[in-house]
Amino acid sequence: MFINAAAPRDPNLEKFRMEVREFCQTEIGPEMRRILDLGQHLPKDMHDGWLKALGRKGWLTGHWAKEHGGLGWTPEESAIFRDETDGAAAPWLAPFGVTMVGPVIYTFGTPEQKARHLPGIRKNDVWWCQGYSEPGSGSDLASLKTRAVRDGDDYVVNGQKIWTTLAHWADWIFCLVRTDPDAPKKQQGISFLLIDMKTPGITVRPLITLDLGHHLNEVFFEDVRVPAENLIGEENKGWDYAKFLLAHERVGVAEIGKFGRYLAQLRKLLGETREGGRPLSEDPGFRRRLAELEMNLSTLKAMHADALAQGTPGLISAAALKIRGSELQQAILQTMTDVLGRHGLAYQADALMAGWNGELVGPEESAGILAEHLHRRAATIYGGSSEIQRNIIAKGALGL
Amino acid sequence: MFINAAAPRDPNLEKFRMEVREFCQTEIGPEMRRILDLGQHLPKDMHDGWLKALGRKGWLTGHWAKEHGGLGWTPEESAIFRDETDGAAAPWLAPFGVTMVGPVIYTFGTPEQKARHLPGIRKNDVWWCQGYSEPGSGSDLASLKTRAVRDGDDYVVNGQKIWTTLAHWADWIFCLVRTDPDAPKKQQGISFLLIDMKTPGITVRPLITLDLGHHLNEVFFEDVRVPAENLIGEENKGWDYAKFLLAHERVGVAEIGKFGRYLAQLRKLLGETREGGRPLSEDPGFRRRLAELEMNLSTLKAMHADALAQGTPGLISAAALKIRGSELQQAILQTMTDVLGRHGLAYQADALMAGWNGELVGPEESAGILAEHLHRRAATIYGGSSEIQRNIIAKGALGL
Amino acid sequence: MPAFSSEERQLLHDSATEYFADRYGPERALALTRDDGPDGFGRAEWKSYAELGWLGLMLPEDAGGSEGGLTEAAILFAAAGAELAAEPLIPCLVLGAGAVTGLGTEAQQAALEGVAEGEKILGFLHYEPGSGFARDHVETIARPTADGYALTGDKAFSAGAHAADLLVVSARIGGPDGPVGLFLVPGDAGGLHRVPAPALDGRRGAAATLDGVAVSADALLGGTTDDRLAAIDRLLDRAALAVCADMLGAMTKASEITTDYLKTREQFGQKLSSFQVLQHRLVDMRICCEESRAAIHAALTAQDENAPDAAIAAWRAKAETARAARFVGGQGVQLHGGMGMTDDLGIGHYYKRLSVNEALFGDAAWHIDRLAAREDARAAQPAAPEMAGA
Amino acid sequence: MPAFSSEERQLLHDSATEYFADRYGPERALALTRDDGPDGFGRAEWKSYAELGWLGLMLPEDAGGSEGGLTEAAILFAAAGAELAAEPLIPCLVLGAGAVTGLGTEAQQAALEGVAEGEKILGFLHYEPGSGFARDHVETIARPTADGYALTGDKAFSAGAHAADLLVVSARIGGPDGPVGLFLVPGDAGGLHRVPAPALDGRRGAAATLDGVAVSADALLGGTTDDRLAAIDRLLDRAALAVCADMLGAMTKASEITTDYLKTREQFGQKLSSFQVLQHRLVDMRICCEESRAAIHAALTAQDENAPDAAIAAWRAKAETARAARFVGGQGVQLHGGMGMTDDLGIGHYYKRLSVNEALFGDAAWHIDRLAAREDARAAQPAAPEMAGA
Repeated sequence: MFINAAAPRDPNLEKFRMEVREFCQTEIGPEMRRILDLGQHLPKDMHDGWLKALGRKGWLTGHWAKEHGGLGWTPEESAIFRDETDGAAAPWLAPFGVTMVGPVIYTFGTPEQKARHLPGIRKNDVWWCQGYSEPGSGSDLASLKTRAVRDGDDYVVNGQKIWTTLAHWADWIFCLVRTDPDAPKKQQGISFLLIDMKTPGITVRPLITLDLGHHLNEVFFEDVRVPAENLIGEENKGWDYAKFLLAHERVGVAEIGKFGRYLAQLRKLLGETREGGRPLSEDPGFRRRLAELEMNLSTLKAMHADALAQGTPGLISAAALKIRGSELQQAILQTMTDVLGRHGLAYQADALMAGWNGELVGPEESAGILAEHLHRRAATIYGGSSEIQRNIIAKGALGL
Repeated sequence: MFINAAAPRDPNLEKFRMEVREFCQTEIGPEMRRILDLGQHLPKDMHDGWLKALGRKGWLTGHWAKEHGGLGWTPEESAIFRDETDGAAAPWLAPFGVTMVGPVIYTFGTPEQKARHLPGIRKNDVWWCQGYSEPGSGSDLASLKTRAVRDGDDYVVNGQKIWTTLAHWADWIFCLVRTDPDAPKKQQGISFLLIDMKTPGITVRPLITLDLGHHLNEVFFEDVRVPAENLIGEENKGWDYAKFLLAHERVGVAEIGKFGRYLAQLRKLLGETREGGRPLSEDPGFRRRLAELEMNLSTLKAMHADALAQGTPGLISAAALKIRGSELQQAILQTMTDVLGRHGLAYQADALMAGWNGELVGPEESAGILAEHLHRRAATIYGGSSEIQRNIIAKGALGL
Repeated sequence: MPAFSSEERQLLHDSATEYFADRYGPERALALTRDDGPDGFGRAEWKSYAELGWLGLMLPEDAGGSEGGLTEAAILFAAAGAELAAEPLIPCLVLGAGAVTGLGTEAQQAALEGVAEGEKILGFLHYEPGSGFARDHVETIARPTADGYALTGDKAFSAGAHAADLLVVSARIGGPDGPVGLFLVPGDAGGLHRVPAPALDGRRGAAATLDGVAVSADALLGGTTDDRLAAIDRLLDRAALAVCADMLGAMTKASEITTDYLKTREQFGQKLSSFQVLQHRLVDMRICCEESRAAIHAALTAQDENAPDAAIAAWRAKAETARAARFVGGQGVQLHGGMGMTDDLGIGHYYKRLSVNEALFGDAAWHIDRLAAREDARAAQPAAPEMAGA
Repeated sequence: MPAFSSEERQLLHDSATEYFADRYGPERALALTRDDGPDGFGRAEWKSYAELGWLGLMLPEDAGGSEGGLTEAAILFAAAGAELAAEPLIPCLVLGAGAVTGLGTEAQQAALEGVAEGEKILGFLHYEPGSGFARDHVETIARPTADGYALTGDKAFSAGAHAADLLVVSARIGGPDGPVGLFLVPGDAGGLHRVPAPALDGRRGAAATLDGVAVSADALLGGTTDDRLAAIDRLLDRAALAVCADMLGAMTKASEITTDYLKTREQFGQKLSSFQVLQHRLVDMRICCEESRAAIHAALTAQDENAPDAAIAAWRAKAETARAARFVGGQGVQLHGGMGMTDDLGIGHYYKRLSVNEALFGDAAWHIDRLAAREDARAAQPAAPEMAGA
């Protein structure tokens, strides 16, 4: 259909929205609030405290079915939860446990695996990270080389992962490893392993990014012995589980709830930055850009709502949301950077350490905004680059 | 070098510029002036009269070497001539004789061919058209199928050409034809033939374009007998001559001199069109667009001047000029169209006939501008599309 | 509460799509718009629309209508746009009939008689040579006379106005500073001079000169001397949104045509559709359609629910859709290569349709300026509450 | 008449390119900018520049210079930008020394002593926290005292200011409505408080507070109380153009690095450079470089010939180059994929250099606004003469 039929609105959802909003306001104390507002690096204990608070409410895994210990949220409820927590600039809902490995475990895991791992994910007692990418693989994930060789009751793992977000905090990692190097297709012969990060032979090396922050890591495996009971599903079928999981990631990546917050921050910055003595919020060019960014966000939200209304979003919707969402994210951050250009683009990365009290140059939000700008240059790269997304639509939806 | 060394300026050139400018002002009478200003279709006799006037001055082929009857202009002089005639919106300098087949004939032709054809080109006594493209060939020119079979002293030509500009006015056509269908590469086995349009078996069919104008044609050849003396150079070597000629076309296509005139027209239109009772020339958005278009034009001119200063422009320069020139041309015409949107975009194609005196809706230049807009959608397609130009740079200059 | 259920909307979409796909398309559009007659569209088609109940979609029950919302009408317009239908559906149904339905007294509702049946076509004359896209600039004067008004002024080119039996015309009541009213003016009124012309895409319309056109007192819609600028603004927002639906149909179709063309056309021994650059271009065209679809859907819902942000949603939809249309139309021609430049192929006609639609009732830049002007108002407010509410 | 012949320019380019390619590059830049010391650039490098005659390129002969134009300096800046040189060449040579050369009395030219030899670094403090990119907004006051002036006010972050031995500082003479003058202020003057910080790309600078900084009467450049806003505007235009040269070097190099990377990196069993979409992206990066090169060349020539449109040419060059830089820098990172995000690879440092350069002395949008403001003036004139002259 050219024109969508309108989805009816559920008034109960507004109540839930208010509940989440209030929770965010109450649970994020002033100290954490200030760190978040400045875009500083949040210490692990604070981040953990927040996630555990969500875990106690059951909200961390609200989108899980009740049989797995979730609350069985509808897609709309999940969206509201994301929207509100993002909009409150709440700490990042690290997806590795709750939307990645958790669903894989409850879908494909053994009863023992479920019993062992799901409670820790629901309560955030265990931090997870994702071991997919490798130095040579880039967008071609299936070309991964990390080897796992069966030896008695163990797999012996050798190889290297890269771009491993939060590996330096993680207790466990879920990995794609090659168990059959002779399989006829590279997508075959891959297995899905859960690995305790404390296992001997694992080395985590920080990977510093453009913003000079430490979010990512390289993870090296040298004769790491992993009990075979940590294999998910069948050996050599790991690619199927990975595909299941990638589909999950693609919709989540848009982070739309954050964008409204960015725009509020931009508006504030425009009001507080002067050009020729007048606030930039009076500048016609910036007003027009702000109006366009708001328009783009409103369209993105409409696309998102329409995609949710479809149940499982189609291939085009998911890819289009990823492409446009990441573009918009970068456009807003670029606009903020253009405002900060008025202050000479000083970048005091030290100011991102909570409690820093050096002498500031420019607005106090500068460092946080510029760090986010640099960090989100990756938004059009990670989770399937914009180019890969277009390939996906071309092949999958247009039959090219 | 990152920064070009400045080319010295020749003060004599300004004298020549003034001479051309004055000539245009004198020779273009009020009746022709009005037709040109309105963008109406110029009748053939007027067009011919102008070209003959240039021919008498020797200017039509001023860029030819003196040995071929030209004036031996430098590239700078040629550019000034183009610039001034384009800037005066003088009638189109149809390139088919003077910059296409003429140079091919004086470079590769026999003494008899030169004696027979060059004078008519220099004086515009003979109108030429170009028979290259075919219905199935598109950007892949070398895939042409029109056959020429040697039969005694003649070639017998069968096939079809398309996009043949001015074929309905032309006395002669120069054609690429396939003389050896069994050649190992499609670029081989092609020959370059000169054909008298009055030869029996030739049919010209108008090809109406989006602007509803008749500029283009299809030309059908049915057992057309062409004397073998009209073959240029060697049989089966036509592709070499075509490549020689294509290099010529690519630089000429930018028509930069015209763009300044467009911008003056846009400025006039903005001054005369009101929104909310105020002239659009006061609108900040249009002022900014105008400033950007002028900036782009100034950059394009600088690129052009730098390319000329190099002597033969490099591959990148030529392709970049074509890409950016055609983009800018479309951008200016689109901006004018956006102004005309204020008048409801009425399009009275009949008003393009010189002498039309129906009742006008909207500004009198509307039809001319909109026709040009539609017509120049082809600017990014003809002479090697923007996509093809990028392929050329990728392969030829970046080694990809 | 929509008058139509989702299922009814689906049925409407299906029947409209089927009708236009079977009985319309670029060739039919060309035949109609280039016809020497005065209409430039299909009277027979118009009759069919009536028979199918489409002309009454948004009309009140009393006028033989089914009281649908703009969403229902948009479903029809999108299907019509997809096949380049040349009939003046939007000027008649959204503007002309919309004005009467919304502002007319009970007695004036009689003007709607015959619309649903296809016997009467309404038109709308508001923009003027000096107005540009501005909606509050009216120089036409309605001078009070003994038994009504005499209208004098110039109206700019307006799609469908050439064929309207009854025109809704804006004019300032009394003099240059008077309130703006909307008047019912018969197409054959004395002193009304229409100059018909085709638009860039061939659809016809007319500019008009009114030279003391006499109308009776009850020709003034609503029968009062209230200023109608706000109502006109709302009507034009609805018309702009209706045009978005037409564009959505046209650009979706243009994308499909182009995709299909590249799948069949070969160059350098390969299908054009195998070139990655062209594939991604097609993808971007498709994404543009999806974005527009979402923005239009949101704006239609806001309109039909009478939401407080309905106007802003319409502006955004028009700006997004007009931009998308520029890209899709332009690339449609570009990817067809030389063939795209010919009058014979459909794609060029989609390009022209989209170009006209872009401009109708305000283009993208103009709508963004409106949104930015709203920023002006917000900029005056302190930023902090925004933060908290975001 | 340029002081340097084309051959001399070529030699300058060759030696500068060779120097920076051999002895600089991202790694060296990183080592210098992240050094714990107060400089964040290379004192040894600065000494080499002096030895190679580069610091005196634009200086008068009396100051040991070779009296070259901005074009010669730009050749140097481009080579320096290509290898991410961290030294404050532009603030020192174009702004600091440029101000003294252009405005200083014969006696004040003594301030240039030691610059060519690399013994003295000049800085420039003009922008303020309330000025943004506007060049005429000065709140700093130079209050006349018995034997000179006392300067009080805040200056915004300025590249190179942290290490300047002598600063050229703008202030209003007498009071808030006084004319703007430029003052020579020693880096160690009492009451001058500098807050050093790195810019986004690591190059350092400082914001400053002046709290009654006492200078003698002859610290006022030119020794008069003339308003220097126009002169400052010209200086900043030249600095903006100098930054364009730096950007041109950096973006040309960023394009090359990216092209080379795609030629080696494989994915899906193919070299990345074989994907048409990526090929065209590289081509567009290259075209951006060519466009900038042409615009910069035209502006430099206009500057060195003192052409009437020299200012406009500089604005255009900055706007075009800043836009090009945004595209080239952004795509450079994008095409490197995840690798482009790492601090280890060079491309990210080019991205950051280009981002800072974009903003320096006014970004693209700000310069286009200046050009549009010029349109305002033109719009007031009748259009017809334009037509004839076009």
